[in-house]
Parts: sequence; structure tokens; C-alpha cells
Amino acid sequence: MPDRSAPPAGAAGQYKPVSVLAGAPPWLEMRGITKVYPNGTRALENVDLRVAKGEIHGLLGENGAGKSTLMKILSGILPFTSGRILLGGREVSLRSTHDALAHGIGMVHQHFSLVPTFNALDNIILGRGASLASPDRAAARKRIQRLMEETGLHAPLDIPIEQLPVGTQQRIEILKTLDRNVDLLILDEPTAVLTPQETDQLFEVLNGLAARGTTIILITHKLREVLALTNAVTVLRSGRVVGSRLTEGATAQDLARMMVGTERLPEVKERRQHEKTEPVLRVAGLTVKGDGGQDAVKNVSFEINAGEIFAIAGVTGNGQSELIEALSGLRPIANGRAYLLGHSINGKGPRELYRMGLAHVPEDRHRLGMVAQFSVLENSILGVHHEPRFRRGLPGTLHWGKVRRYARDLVHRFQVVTPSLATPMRSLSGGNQQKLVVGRELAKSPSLIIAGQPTRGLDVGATAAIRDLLVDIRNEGKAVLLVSADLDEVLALADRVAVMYEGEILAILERHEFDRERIGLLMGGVHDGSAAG
Amino acid sequence: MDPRPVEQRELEALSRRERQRQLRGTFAGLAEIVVALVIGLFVGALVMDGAGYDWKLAYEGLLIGAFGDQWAIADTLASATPLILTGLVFGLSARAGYFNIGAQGQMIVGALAAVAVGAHVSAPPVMAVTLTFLAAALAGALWALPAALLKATRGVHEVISTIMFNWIAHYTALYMVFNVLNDPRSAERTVRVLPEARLGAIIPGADMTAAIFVAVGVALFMYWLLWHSPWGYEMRIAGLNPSALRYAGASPLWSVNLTFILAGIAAGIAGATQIIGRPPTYALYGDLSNVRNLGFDGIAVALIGRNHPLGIILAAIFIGAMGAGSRMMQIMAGVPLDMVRIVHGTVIIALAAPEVWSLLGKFLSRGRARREAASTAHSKTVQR
Amino acid sequence: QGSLAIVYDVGGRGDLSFNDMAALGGERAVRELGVRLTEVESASTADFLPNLRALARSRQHDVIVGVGFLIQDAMAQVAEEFPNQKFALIDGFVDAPNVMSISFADHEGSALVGALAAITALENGGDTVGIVLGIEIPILLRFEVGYRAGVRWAVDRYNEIHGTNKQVRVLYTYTGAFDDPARGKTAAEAMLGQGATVVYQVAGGTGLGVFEAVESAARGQGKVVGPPFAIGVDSAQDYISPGFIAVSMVKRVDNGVFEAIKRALDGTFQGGAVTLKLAEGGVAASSVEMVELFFDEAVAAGAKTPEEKAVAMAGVRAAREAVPQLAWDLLNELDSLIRSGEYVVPEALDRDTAEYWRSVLSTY
Amino acid sequence: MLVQSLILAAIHAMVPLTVTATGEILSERAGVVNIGLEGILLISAFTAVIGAEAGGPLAGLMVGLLTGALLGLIHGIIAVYFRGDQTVSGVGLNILALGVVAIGIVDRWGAAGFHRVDRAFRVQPLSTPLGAMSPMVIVTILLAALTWYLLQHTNLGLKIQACGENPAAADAAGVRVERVRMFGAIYAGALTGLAGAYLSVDWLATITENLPAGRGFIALATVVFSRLNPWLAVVGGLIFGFFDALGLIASTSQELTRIIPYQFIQMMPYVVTLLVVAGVIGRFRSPSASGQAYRRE
Ligand SMILES: Nc1ncnc2c1ncn2[C@@H]1O[C@H](COP(=O)(O)OP(=O)(O)OP(=O)(O)O)[C@@H](O)[C@H]1O
Ligand SMILES: Nc1ncnc2c1ncn2[C@@H]1O[C@H](COP(=O)(O)OP(=O)(O)OP(=O)(O)O)[C@@H](O)[C@H]1O
Ligand SMILES: [Mg+2]
Ligand SMILES: [Mg+2]
Repeated sequence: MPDRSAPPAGAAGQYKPVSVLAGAPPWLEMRGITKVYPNGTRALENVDLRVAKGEIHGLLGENGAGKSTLMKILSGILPFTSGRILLGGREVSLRSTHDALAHGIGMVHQHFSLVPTFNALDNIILGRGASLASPDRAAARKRIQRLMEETGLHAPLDIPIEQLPVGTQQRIEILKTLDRNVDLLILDEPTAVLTPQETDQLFEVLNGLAARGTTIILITHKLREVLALTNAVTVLRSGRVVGSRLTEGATAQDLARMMVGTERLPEVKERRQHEKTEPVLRVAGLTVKGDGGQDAVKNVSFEINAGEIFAIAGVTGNGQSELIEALSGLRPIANGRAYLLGHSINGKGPRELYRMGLAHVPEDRHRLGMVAQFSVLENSILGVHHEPRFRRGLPGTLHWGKVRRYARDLVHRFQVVTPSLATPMRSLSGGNQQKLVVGRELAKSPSLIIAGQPTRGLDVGATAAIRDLLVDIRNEGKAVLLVSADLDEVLALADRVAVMYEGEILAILERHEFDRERIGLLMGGVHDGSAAG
Repeated sequence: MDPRPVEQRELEALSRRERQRQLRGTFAGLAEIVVALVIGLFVGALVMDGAGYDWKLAYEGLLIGAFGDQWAIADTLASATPLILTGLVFGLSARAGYFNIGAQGQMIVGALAAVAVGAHVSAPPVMAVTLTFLAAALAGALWALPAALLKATRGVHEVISTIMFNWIAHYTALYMVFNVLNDPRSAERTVRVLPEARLGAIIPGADMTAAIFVAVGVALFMYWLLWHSPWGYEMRIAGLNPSALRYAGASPLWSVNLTFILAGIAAGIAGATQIIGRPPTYALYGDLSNVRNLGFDGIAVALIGRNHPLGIILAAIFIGAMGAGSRMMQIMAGVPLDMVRIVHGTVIIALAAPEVWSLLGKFLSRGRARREAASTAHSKTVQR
Repeated sequence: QGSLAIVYDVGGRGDLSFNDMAALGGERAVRELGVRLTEVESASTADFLPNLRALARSRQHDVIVGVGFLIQDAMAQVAEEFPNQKFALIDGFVDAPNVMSISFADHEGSALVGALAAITALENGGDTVGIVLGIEIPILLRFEVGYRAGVRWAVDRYNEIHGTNKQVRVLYTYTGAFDDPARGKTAAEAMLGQGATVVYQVAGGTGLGVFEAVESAARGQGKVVGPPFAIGVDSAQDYISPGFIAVSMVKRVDNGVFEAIKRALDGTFQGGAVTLKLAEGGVAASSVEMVELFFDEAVAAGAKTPEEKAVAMAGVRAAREAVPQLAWDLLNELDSLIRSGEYVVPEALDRDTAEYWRSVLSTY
Repeated sequence: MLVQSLILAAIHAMVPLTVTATGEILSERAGVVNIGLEGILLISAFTAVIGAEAGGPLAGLMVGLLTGALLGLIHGIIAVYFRGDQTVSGVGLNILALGVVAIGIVDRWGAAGFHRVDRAFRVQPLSTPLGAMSPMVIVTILLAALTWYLLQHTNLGLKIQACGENPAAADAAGVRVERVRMFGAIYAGALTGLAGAYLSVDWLATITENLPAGRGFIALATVVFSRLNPWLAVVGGLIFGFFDALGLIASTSQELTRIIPYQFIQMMPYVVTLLVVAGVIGRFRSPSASGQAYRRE
């Protein structure tokens, strides 16, 4: 068990832990793991994984490759069809998370496993202590506060999770697992919603833990992170191990090749030059209330022109969500005005806004953008289902034939990989779900598309496809409002960037002014004088 | 980007396969129901045997009473008629995400309205029947509306409001039957609806009237609504993912109202069928005994029918058959009505857990999966 | 040789009321006449018609008895469809040659127990009696008004005897249910709370709560026998709460059923209305013998033990002894007045008539 | 006198509603919804009488409690392990109960429809300044307190709530979701069984074919009323019991029924409950995963 009283890491470099591939003895062994889901999906096929004590091991693969499945098996959440798991040379039986935790295995999940109505403290102490005893919140609070100091991951402990931004939730998820003092720490895409600074801090913590003997398995789509942190990687593709290799000496291209089987990393499409055109969206002095009634967006003004991608960068939870909800008619505007193609959108609902030329890829696609139990077919007309073009003669009857043609066209055009149109949306991989949602919105041929976190959690291929789509419609002369916490994405796509901090726009930068460090600082609320121009 | 472009033809082949899988799902659903039935009947047989009844004779009676001749079939359908409608009330609401157990009250109010209009408004036969149904539907809808509004504006959970409205309807009806709509010559019930407003038996000697067509028509309408209209599409979104409803441009307020109103209409019509579509009385009894429990039985019907309008028709016929069959169970085998309830309850409980059977199936196929996995692993080593 | 079918009302067997009494008659016919008995319960009023038809269609039953006035419309229809089938209707009237309509003078029996109730109250220094009823339907009005009439007659008679000017108030409530003892208990408690000495229950299963309320109240005062007292209905219910039920208004539906099958077998069956009044033994105040008869049958059937019978009968007798002698005397006096026709008990079968009698008979 | 009997009647009417609702509150918090409460009340009321006649009132209460626990267990197995439809199972239970008890009464006591519980076998009341009061009133308060404490002040309470809100999260935190949910289902069954026993061997000293007469559904409404807080279930039970008794008591007053027909007076508990919920209780979100089966794969 790692000793937390030791000074935090920093000098991690001097204890370079070794990988099995470099000759270290394996501590964790997964042998011949096969997993068949009840619906018949063969998610894993005879997968082997070997990790040494104190190693930081990367697990890579496209969406749906089986990474989460493998790790859920290791953390006791999922039963597996066949195979063996050995820990320290002895076979272990992991029939539940309870077992796994007892063996010192803890996991930070990709989709947060927090109870939304509990506060952070209760989420952290959940499942611990004697059933009939009172929860010792005071002791836990002290412990967590020390942990927060050590790791630099801060979160409010007394606010219900559902009122917290996703970034904070992610930090709590990590704290919760760290607090268990596990020997094997599994992290499934932990950085998807963290700021660059937070990511760096987390990595420092992970290095420190590894240095003290904690074994870490990290799932991520961000190759930069893999290269920076891991000792070795294992790559999965379609449920099988493609291979394992030491990170040392590998390049991003090498890893990408292992993942997708192609040589080149996909690049963002060429952007066409436009003449300066009329503004499509004009926002003047907009104020929007958050869920708690506070001003989440404070007196914000900007314009977006046709043929432009206007990005809003910022740490999640700084008012971006409220801003796009207000602009897409899902949240009332408290003050100020917004105009779409010159017409006020104040007080308009989503349907009216759609008629005025707005499309919206919501941040939270599971909650807003789709109905998971509906088929691909049914999801393809969400929001346009009331249109006469999908009607039959008999008043009000949906013409499923027409819908089918429309959906087939969408699937084809946006290369959604689905077994069929009748497949329930929830059975699609996240990337393909997102492609359908983006495609559906683009097919509205909008004047303005609002895209919230359009590539969050997607693999390299899907991410590139969606980014291409966004550039395409920009090139067609449409306006795009992109909200993304991924700074790389913002830098790659945007014509202009506005940085939001605590509900205000601190600066709007032109493309030639883009500078990673400066934007990173602005995201942290550090306002340098030079941005004012 | 996925290297494989989606082939149109491939997609269609896959769609076909998906449809086949769905069809297989439907069959599996039917099989589940059959298995549940068998279990329920088996338990019933055990109990009857233990209590000293001749269960074979009883089941023979059940079958004869339910389907033995044209009268039996007609009586089965007559019993099914109101159940289709009250089943739709629960089923439609459940599809839209509401636990609406207000069918009983809405039906009572519908029955009252049917009496009020059917007994007092004289019109040519078809008109009179139509008017009566309309009045009942309107009454049912109006009775359902407060629950919807309370839900939408005050956040009052429909379970509590519909239970309360059921009882309020019950007492209101007790009052109305005895004080307002009472038949002075036969004070145990209301006045009878005028002959023009009555639906006569289709097969002489059995209870079935044209009301069955009305009930099936309403069920088909609900089916059309849910799966072939944009409003039903929105209702289903509301049931599955209410947050997506606003995103899709629909109004949650409108959706909840529409759902409750349509459910109320079905319930109101159910009330009317018991008044104008059920010989010989064509009136509401003072103890409300001709609409008793139909609302609650509708919940069972909807659940057995998996909240699908067409499933509800079948389920209502099933429950109707149990009712009609119980007659001959009593007459032929002397089995008391309460025994039928045991069979009935057991069947429903058995229906609750389809996974028992799939679990059983899985247990049987697990061995197969193991062997398969082992053999693929083996072949792989060989390839190496 | 001989077959009898009974179609019960929606309450079915176990309603403590006319269904059970009809069953009793059927069982007696099985025993004494050796007939075969087919019983059919109805889950809903809508089942009456198909139930009757199914029985009639089988052409196996000498007589088909329908229990309860709600079955009236269905029986009228089936009697017309099957003119050769004999029917009997309890508590209703169908004008057809093949239907024997048997009704009972519930009001007369209720008047008897009303008289007993009033005097029991007065002799115990009380001035209030109660009646708890089920759902407000015409037949219950007949019980209520009969009871009031008995109270009124007895109070007048009492004042005449003693030269006083006493009054007895009748509390009444319709509980809206025939199967909810809790409502019966609360309603009775409300009456006891207002000083009622005797409470008459005409509420089927709901009435069990009335017995419970009365017994609890009495036991709460350390008594092992009333007052307060309850009064049973339809069958000799005295045994249900021995010591606390003064008497029951017995309605001999069993005799009606027995009579119907007997006449059908010996060829004297005739359509038309038969009213079994007090004079014909159709209704009566329960006697110790009647209660004993019940126990004898129950013991014979193995449902009760002789010891249980002994204990219960002791309670029943004790209750009767605790009822003032004057109450019994006046009950008997009224009984003979009604039999002789000197006193005609008012009858109400609709709301307006009932309301009229309520105000006329009200002693307050 | 009248006021006393009103208060006593209200308190006694509160017991079955509150005890049943309290159990169901814990169960719904854990994610298992049981609409078969009416059926459990009825069956346990029946078995409790058998228990009481064999071993005295305490045995009766225990048998009722155990019967309820067993039925809760069956419902729990269907809901938790077989991932069945909880509503269907509950509805089935309600129908089954009507048959079982009607036949059971005939079978056991030879008389159709009802059986009265002898003095010797029923729970003896306590004498209080208000009058004779059932000791179960105290038990009710204790159970509400116990349930509240369990939910709010123990680790188990946290687990229960997590299983109702987000079983996947509970699972990930090492909570054995199935066990916790089974506990909830059995707890609800047991308390409902105890309430059923109260009906038959205490409050009404009678068993009939339909003894609860809808109280299981009113208890379900009380659960919603309580917003899953056991103390509010006490309040809800009292309000309902009070107006129910008041309605019956008031409808014995001829002066009043001349002005307001008794049917409308007796409607009072329902109207008042509705008004209270609409006016005071208001919006309430039940646990997100309540009523839904949890499956891991
Ligand atoms: N509950 C489930 N039921 C059926 N199939 C599933 C289930 N969960 C995952 N799968 C399938 O298993 C495969 C592997 O999924 P998994 O979640 O492990 O992928 P992943 O590598 O974590 O992807 P991502 O990068 O998107 O997180 C996919 O093909 C998926 O369709
Ligand atoms: N019930 C299910 N049936 C079939 N496949 C499923 C099911 N649930 C999930 N999956 C599959 O599981 C995989 C991972 O699903 P998960 O719920 O972990 O998140 P996701 O949002 O799809 O992943 P991501 O957004 O990271 O790509 C998806 O590829 C999906 O195909
Ligand atoms: Mg994953
Ligand atoms: Mg019965």
C-alpha cells in the first residue's frame, strides 16, 4: 500500500519503474480473457495483459475495441466468459467490485459512477464502514482534504454531484478511487474533461503513486498523454490484442498505426478563405441564470460570421453549457438579446429556432441528443419529426418509408456504422452515435450550428470525421459555434476563440493570435493586458 | 474514419436480419406468455387438487366457458371490451412515462356521463350512440385533466392524484346515482338510457355488442398514434427520455396533457361501453357494481400486453376468457370463483419474470459458449 | 333427482348476508330433498346475464335462484328467453309466469329490533341508538326506515307506560361500502361517542367493524357483556360477538330458496310475487334456538367444536339477559301487532319516501 | 367524548398506512417498488390470525411480519435476481391474495367470508388518557424512527439510497446492490405484513376476504406524500386517518348531511390529501432508478 505520508511526487523520474516488456516480473496477469455479452456481442477474444508492479500501462484502441470491457472485468463489475486473472502469481476470483476492492483494485470509470443526489463526501464514503454504524464524515472529510492538498485535485465536498460541472465530477471520481488506497488503479479516460493544467497535475500524482509501487492502467485516446506518462502500452482492436510495446522510443504515429492500422494520423481538412460576411449570430449583453439561480453567463457579447468557426474555450463549468442552452432555446435568457440572422431569438423555443436556421449538437448526447432505446431510424428525425416532408396523406401520419430513405441517406452520408436502421441507438458505439447526431443536425442545413463538446470521448478516427464535418460546413459558408474543453481541438478548428471564465468572456482572439499558453492562462482566469485588443 | 464505407445493400440485408431478430423477439414474448400461462395453470391445478376439486374438469370448463361455442366466445369478447379500454389507459400512459392508475375514476365518470346523455338526449339511433360515447369520452378526459395539470404545474405525482381522484369519482357517483340520475321505479340504479342509445347484442343470447368494435377501434387508434404519428413519437420520447423532449422541440406540458386526455377518453368510453353496450340493464347500479374493478383489471391487462395496444387487445381477451371461463369452471366443476383468482394471479406473477426463462436458457447455453470459446482459442493456437 | 342452481350477488359467498343465507337454504335442500346444488358467483353485475343464461341453456336445473335485487333485469331477460325454465328471484320482482319473486319484509324485522334498541337505551339511561349501513341502495332504506319506526313506536309506548316524555335519537350513516370493517368500526365508534347504547348494522362485511367497535367499547369499561350492544342482520349473527350482540334481524332467505326448489319438485311452483313477511316467518328477531341451529350445523360440518359452541352460547344468553326485560316485552308486543296487522310498518324504497319518514318518525 | 373518539380513530387508522408506507419508503429508496402492498396486507392479515390463534397475539404479529417478509422476498427475487417487471409482480400479488385468502378462510374456519378473532388472541390495548389505544401505535412511531435513522444515519442508509439513485455507481463503489435491494424488498414486505397483522389481530379483530379494502393503495399514496421520509409518512397517515374518521363521524350528523350530502363529506380525506400534496408537498422526484431492474451486462 502506498505511503501517503511521504512527500508528494515531483522527483518521480528517478524511480523509473520497469515494465514486463523490459524484463520486470509480471504482477498482474490477465490470461485468455473472452467476453461475450448477453446479446451475443463478442467484446473480447482471448485477451492477454501483463503488467508489472509499479508500472503505468496504457490501454489503447478505437471506440468499441473492448478497453472498458476488459477493465470492468478486472474491477469486478463484469463477469467474463472465460479466462483467468492472476495477481502476484495467484489466481483471484473477482466476482464483484467488492472482491476487487478487497484485492486492492480500484477503477475510475469512463461514465462517472457517482450518485447524483449525494455530495462528494457521501459518494466517497459510500460502501465503506459497518452497515449499521454511522458514517464517520468528519474523519473522511479530514482525509479527503489532505488528499486534495496532496494531489491538487480540488472539489467542493458538500454540494450534490448533479449540481457540479463534469470536470469537478471527474476530479471527485478520481479522489474517490484514490481514497481507497488501491494497489492497482485503473483510469478509464480520466482526462477527457480536465483542463491541461489539471491533467498535468493528475499525471504528476500518478507518477508519484507509481513511484511508491501503485500499479496504474490508463485508458486514453490522447496519444500525447500516452507518450508522456506510460511505461508501456497494449493496443486492442475489435476485442483482440494487436500488440504491446514499450513507450520509450515510440512516436504518436507508431501508436496510431497500431490502433487503426493506418500509417498516417488524420489531419484536419483545409479551410477555405472567405470574404468577411454578415454576422449570423449576434449576442448582446447576454445574461443567463444557472440551475442554482446564480448568473452563470454574465453580460456576454459577441458575433459569429458566416463561414466562420467561433470557438468558446474554457474549463467546463464556466458558463459554456448555460450559454449554448440559452442560445438553443432550452434555457431562458435572463437579460440581453441575441439575434439569429437579424431576428431576435429571445423567448423562442427549440422548434422555432430550428425554423430560423439553427442546429444544435448538444454537449450531453445521452441526455438530450438522442433516445437511447429508439432505433437509429427513429433517432434520425428527432427534432424534425413534425415536418410535413415526413408525413403521409392521412393527416398526421408519419411516412416511415420516407423516414427510412432519409435515415439511410444520413447513415450513408455521415458513415455511421450500424448493423441496421432498426438497431437501438444505445447499441451503437459512442462515436457512431455522435456521428448520427452531428449528421442529423447538419442535414437540417442550418445557418448556424452550435456544437457542444462534439468529440468528447471519441477515438481518433471518429474525432477526425466529426472535425472534418464541421470544417466542411464552415467552408460552405455556414457559421459554427463550437464549445470544447479540448484545447487542441479549439486550436485546430477555430477561426476565432473566445475564452470564458466564470461566465464572462475574457478575450476573443483571432487565429493569428492563437497561443496555447496564453489561452491556457486565460482559461485559468489569468487576464493579461495584451489580450484586450 | 471507419475504413469500411457503408454499403447500401449490406445495410438492407442487415435491416432484414434485425427485423428477423425482432420477429424472434416477438415470438419469444409469446412463448414467455405461454410458459407463464402453463405455470399459472399448473399451480392452479395443484391448489385445486389439494382442495379436492377435479382440476381437469375445471379446466375443461374454463375452456368451454371461454371458447366452447359462439355464445361463449361472444361473452369472452364482451368481458374483454371494457378491459381493452382500461388497459389502454394504463398502457398509453406508461408508454409516455406516467403511472396513471386513474382509469377506475375516469371510467366511473364516463359511465355517469353516458347515463346522463344516453337517457336524456333523444336522437336517431346512430347519433344517440355517438353522442353518448362522445359525452363519456369528454367526461373521462375532463376527469383526467386535473391530474395532468397538477403534475405539470404543481409537480404532484400522478400515483397520488389518480388514486385520490378515483375515490372522489367513486363518492361522486354514489351521490349522482342515488340523488340525480336515479330511476324512481327501480331505485337501485340510474335511469336506463333510451333505446336509441343502446347497442344491441350481435349474437342473440350473448352479451357482445358493437362496443367491442369501438374498443378495438380505440386500440388501433392508439397504435396508430403511438407508432405512426408525430404526437405519439413525442409521447414515447417523454416516456423514455423526458430531457430529449424539449430538445426535440416538443412541449412537455402539451405532451402530459395529451397523454392524460387520451387516456381519459379511453377510460370514459370504457365506462360508456358498460352502460350502453352491455345488455340488459343499460344503467349504472347504485353500488357501481357494473364498473367495479375494471380500472384495476386494466392495469393487469396493460402489463400482460406489454403496454402495446395490440398486446392489450390480446391480453384483454385473455382476461375476458378467464372471466367467461370461470363461469363454467363453477358450473361444471363446482370450483369457486376465488380459485380462478389464484390461477389468474399466479399467471400474472409468472409473467413478471421472463428472465427466469432466459436465465434458464442461458444456463443451458453457457456450456455451449464455454466450449465455443475454448475451441476458438484452440484453433488460434493451432494457427500460430 | 332434482337440481338447484343459485346465482349469487356480486358480494358472493361470505357476505354474512343474503348470499350466505341463500347458500344455507341450498345446503338444506341438498340435505333434506337430496337435490344437486350448483353455485355460481358473479364477479360483476355484468356477469348476471351470462351466468343465468349458461345455467338455463344447460336445461339441467329444476329451478335457478338469483340472489339480490340487482339481478332483476338479467332475470327478466332470461326468463323471457327460456320460458320453460323455472326461476326464483330473491329480493326483487320480475313479472313473468316462470319467475317466483320472493321478497322479505325487512322493514318489519327492522322495526322489531328498533323497538328493542330504543328500550334498551332508555332503560340504561341512554337516549341514542344508531344504525350503520352500507351503500345507499333502496333495500337499505327499507331497513333504516323500519328501524326508525320501531324506535318511534317503542318510545311512544314507553312514554305511555311510564307517563314520561322521553325521546330517543337515531344516528344513521351510510358508509359507502359493504366490505370495509374499518369504516364500520369508525362509524360505530362515532355513534358510541355520541352516546349510542345500541347500534344496528346493515352493512355486510362492514358490519363486522360495528361489532368490533361495540365489543371494544364495552370491554374498555371492563364489561364482559353489553350494553352497549350491537344488533346483527340477515342471519343469526349473535354468535359473532357473544355477549355484545343483543339480537339479530334474521331474514330467512334460506327459507325462500328452500321453498322455491321444494315447490318446483312437488309441482306447486307458481310465478308471481311472494312476500315473506313477519307473519310468514320471512323475517324475525333471532332466537337462541336459531343461533344454536347455526352452531349445530357448524359443528356437524366440523367448522366449530362443541366447546366453542358452549362458550359462545353462554355469551349469547348472557347478552339476552342483559337486555332489559321491557325491551323484550315490547319487541314481542310489536311482533304480534305487526302479525295481526294492527301496526303497519312504513316502507321506503326510494330517497324521497325515506326522507319523508325520517322527518315524520324523528322524535327529536 | 366525540373528539376523543375522533383522535383515537385517526391514530388507529394511521397505523396500517404509516407502517406499510414506512417499509415501502425504504424499499423504494433502494430501488424496488412494490404495488402489491394491498395483497401482502391481506395475506398477512390472514396468516396472522392463524398465528395468533396458535400462539397468542404476539405470535400473530410475528407470523404476519414473517408472511410479509416472505412475500417481499418473492417479490424481491423477481425484481432483483430475475430482473422482472416489478409492477406486474405486484399486480399479480394483489389478485392472488384475493383468491388465497377467500379460500383460506373457508378452509381454515369452515365459514365463507370472514372469521372473528377471539378476545384471547388479539392484541390487548393500552389504557391511555384518551382511551384504549393499541400498543402498535407506539411501534409505528418506533418503526418510523428506526427507518429514518437507518436511512439518514447509517452506512447502510447511504448504500440503500445509492442503490435507488444509481445502482451502477453503488456497484462501482463496492456495494452489493442485489443484497441491498433484497433487504429493501424484504423490509417493505415485513412491515406491510406487520400492518396486515395489525388489521386482523388488533384493530379490527377480524379477517375478511378483502380486509384492507384499498388501504394498500392509500399507503402507496402515502409513500408519495411522504417524499420518502418516514416522518412525513406518519403525518400523511395521520392526515388521512383524521379526515377519514372525521368524514364518517360527521356523516352521522343529520344537520350536516342535510346541507352537504354524506358522500361529499366522506370524500374529505381524498380531497384534503390532494390539496395538501398540491399545496405543500409539491414537486417530488423519486429515486431515478427506483422500479428499474439493475443489470450489469
Ligand atoms: N453492455 C453491453 N452489451 C453488449 N455489448 C456491449 C456492452 N458493452 C459493450 N459492448 C460491446 O463491447 C465492445 C467493446 O466495448 P467497450 O466499451 O469495451 O469499448 P471501449 O474500447 O471501451 O470503447 P470506448 O473507447 O468507446 O470507450 C463494443 O463492441 C460494444 O458494442
Ligand atoms: N445495451 C447495449 N447493447 C449493446 N451494446 C452496448 C450496450 N450498451 C453499451 N453498448 C456498447 O458499449 C460501448 C461502450 O459503451 P459505453 O456505455 O461504455 O459508452 P459510449 O458512450 O458508447 O462510449 P464512448 O462515448 O466512450 O465511445 C459502445 O460501443 C456501445 O456499442
Ligand atoms: Mg470505454
Ligand atoms: Mg367470496
